[in-house]
Amino acid sequence: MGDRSASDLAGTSGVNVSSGVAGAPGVDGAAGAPGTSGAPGIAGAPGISVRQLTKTYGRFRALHRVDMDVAPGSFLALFGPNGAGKSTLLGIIAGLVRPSRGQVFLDGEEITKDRDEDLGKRIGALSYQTYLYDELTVLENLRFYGRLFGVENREDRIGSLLTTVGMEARSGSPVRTLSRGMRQRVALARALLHDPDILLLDEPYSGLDQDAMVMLKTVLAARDKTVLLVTHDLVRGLESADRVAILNHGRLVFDAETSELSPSDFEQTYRDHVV
Amino acid sequence: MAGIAARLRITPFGLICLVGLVATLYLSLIWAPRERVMGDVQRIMYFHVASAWIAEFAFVLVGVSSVIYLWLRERRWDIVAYSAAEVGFVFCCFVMITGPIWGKPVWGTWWTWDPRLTFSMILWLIYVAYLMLRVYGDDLPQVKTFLAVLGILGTIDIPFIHFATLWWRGLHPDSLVMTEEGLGAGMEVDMRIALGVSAVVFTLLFFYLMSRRMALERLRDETEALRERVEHRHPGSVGI
Amino acid sequence: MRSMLAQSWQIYRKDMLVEYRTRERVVTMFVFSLIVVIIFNFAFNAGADVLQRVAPGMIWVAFAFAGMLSASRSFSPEKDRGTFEGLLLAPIDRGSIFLGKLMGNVTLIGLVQLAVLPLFVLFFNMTILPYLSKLLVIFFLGTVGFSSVATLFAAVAVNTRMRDVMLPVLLLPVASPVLIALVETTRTTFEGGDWQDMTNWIRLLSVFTVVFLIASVMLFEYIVEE
Amino acid sequence: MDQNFWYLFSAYTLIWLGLFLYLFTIAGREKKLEAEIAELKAAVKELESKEEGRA
Repeated sequence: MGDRSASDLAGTSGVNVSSGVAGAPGVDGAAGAPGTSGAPGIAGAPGISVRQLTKTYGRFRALHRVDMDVAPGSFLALFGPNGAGKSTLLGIIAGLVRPSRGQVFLDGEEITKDRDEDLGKRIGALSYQTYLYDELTVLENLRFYGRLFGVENREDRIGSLLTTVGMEARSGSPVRTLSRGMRQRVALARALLHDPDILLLDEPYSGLDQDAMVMLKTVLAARDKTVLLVTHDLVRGLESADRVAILNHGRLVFDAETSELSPSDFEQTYRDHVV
Repeated sequence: MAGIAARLRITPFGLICLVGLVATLYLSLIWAPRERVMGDVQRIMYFHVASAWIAEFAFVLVGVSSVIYLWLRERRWDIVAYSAAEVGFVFCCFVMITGPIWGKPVWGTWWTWDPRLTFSMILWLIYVAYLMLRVYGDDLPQVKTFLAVLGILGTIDIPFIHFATLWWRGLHPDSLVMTEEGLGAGMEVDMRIALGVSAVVFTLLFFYLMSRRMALERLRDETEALRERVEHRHPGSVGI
Repeated sequence: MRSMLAQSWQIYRKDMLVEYRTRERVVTMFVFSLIVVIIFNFAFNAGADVLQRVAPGMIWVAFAFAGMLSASRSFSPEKDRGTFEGLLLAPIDRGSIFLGKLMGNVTLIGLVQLAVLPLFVLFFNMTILPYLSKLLVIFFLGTVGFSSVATLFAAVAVNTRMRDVMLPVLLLPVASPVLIALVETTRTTFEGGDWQDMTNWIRLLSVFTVVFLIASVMLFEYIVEE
Repeated sequence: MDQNFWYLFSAYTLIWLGLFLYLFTIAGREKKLEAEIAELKAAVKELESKEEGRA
């Protein structure tokens, strides 16, 4: 697998070109700058374009020249073995990790140059980490994050989200006393609190009980957000996503529409690409 | 001599420094006049003060290159900072060694909390912190940023340490203090010339050692890049 | 600037609420400073005059270590439980995270000082009331200056393997001018000195505090991003 | 020769010794790295020729 693979894939698979996000990118970032408008019809959710993204940690290369486009309002599932660079990619998009080289664009605007404070308003993150404070109650946690994220009509928003995730009865309980599944539900409410138009999900299923899983699916089914999902769970990832990509050793080695794939063969496809 | 030079891989620039060092040796040990009060021991000054100058200068260089590194994020500025810190640390050690050796016959004791010695000791501790963070933070992705921050704060700190140590002792005039004025005022012209030459030669020497140290760091980068290439073709051996 | 203060206030409030629930930092800091003062008392088993001379140094050693404890604990639980990432994701100036943490540290150290100083006066048989206003200014300036550096380096040290060792190694040399200034001004105050007797030191303390506060707020952003 | 001579002597000797010791370690580290680089370069070459053979 040579250096060309990633850009070749993005170019030849021809996905999502219609969305106003440029398809085949140039090798250098400037030439490959994507289009500037979001797709019409999808309420405000931005497209994400990744160009030649590289991140090295000392001698370890977490990402190597990754090119990727996620159309506005679409759902991309990202697979790959441990250490493939999935979480690093999410971290860069979320503004937590500074890339060594390359760029990320949201609706054609580069977000990797200088940290834009407002980026946080557009991104909701849910991972196996709940980001909740054990000592505080559910309500206190959500209020704190609500203030930090500048959520308007905070109390109403928190109340309706707690109902959605079925936690209104426990809103006064300290997070410490909640089960893992309950915490993950609160974490889901926390991630949606500021109504982000991009959702970054890093192994969100871990610890979610059956009910919460259904809730997460309902949220995702609304299709008003651009979603990036990182998971080891091939079946679950495949059934909800529009597109799948596989990262291996920091390179994008596979990228296709879900409709082009047969779920039964995908496990074999995955094995072929990560070995 | 030539054999040693070859073994140590001393370049022409290095040889110039070596010649300069020998000249300094002559100037400070033989040519410069004998100090009246302290006697021959005072000749330690020519190397001691020159080392102290380099130790301070090197840390300012660490600070400046750290600022540039945070700004441009180019590895070469991190290399400059690292090399300056290591070489500066060596000179700071010289200061810490020769200080007490000079102090013993003059003050009758190895160590007094004289402002210059105290200053050097705090600077030495900051160098130690910097190098410790280099070594023990090696596995951290952000260690270069941390080091740059430490380098900048350390450099900003230098004037504060200077005044703090100076005034601290100033409140206790009973101890034998060797002030800047005392040193400079009592110095004859020949002494000043010897000290000036010594400072220039040490500066040259510092840059020579810096260049060697930087080349070494670049070699290390090259090794790691190659190792990465070799291992990348055996994907199994790469891991976080 | 105003929004930055408002954001740091949110973080400060959250930290104080957590601390109010657990009280783990204040209690450990208080016990720790108390033990240091008592142990020093044993170590200098000497007459009252000697004790009074070493007292300022003693008390600042105790508070410096309590301060390191506070600074270190203001980051380590967030880091270990993954909540720090939650703060970094927020649409706020990251300097305000630093300011919030700093305000928390100054508050907690201040509380411990308020609790320990009376005991200290009691143990060492010193008079403090006539100097109270001066001590207040000195303690506040010094605690803010020391905590700025401590908070910044705690954010660095919390990432390293040897975080407990790394913090004092990084912090104490850089903070030594503040510590020297604090010991000297405290001593001068206890000896009945006036402001004029310590103009230089107060100036050093103020300039250090302002310079390192600004530098720390600016540099914090670099420290927290990977 | 008063006793002070030995202070002077040891100060200068220590500096010279330290300087050469430092140079010595640098040269040593350099040599080690150069050997490693040569080794790695050979490994890269070998891998490349293998790959060409496959293609």
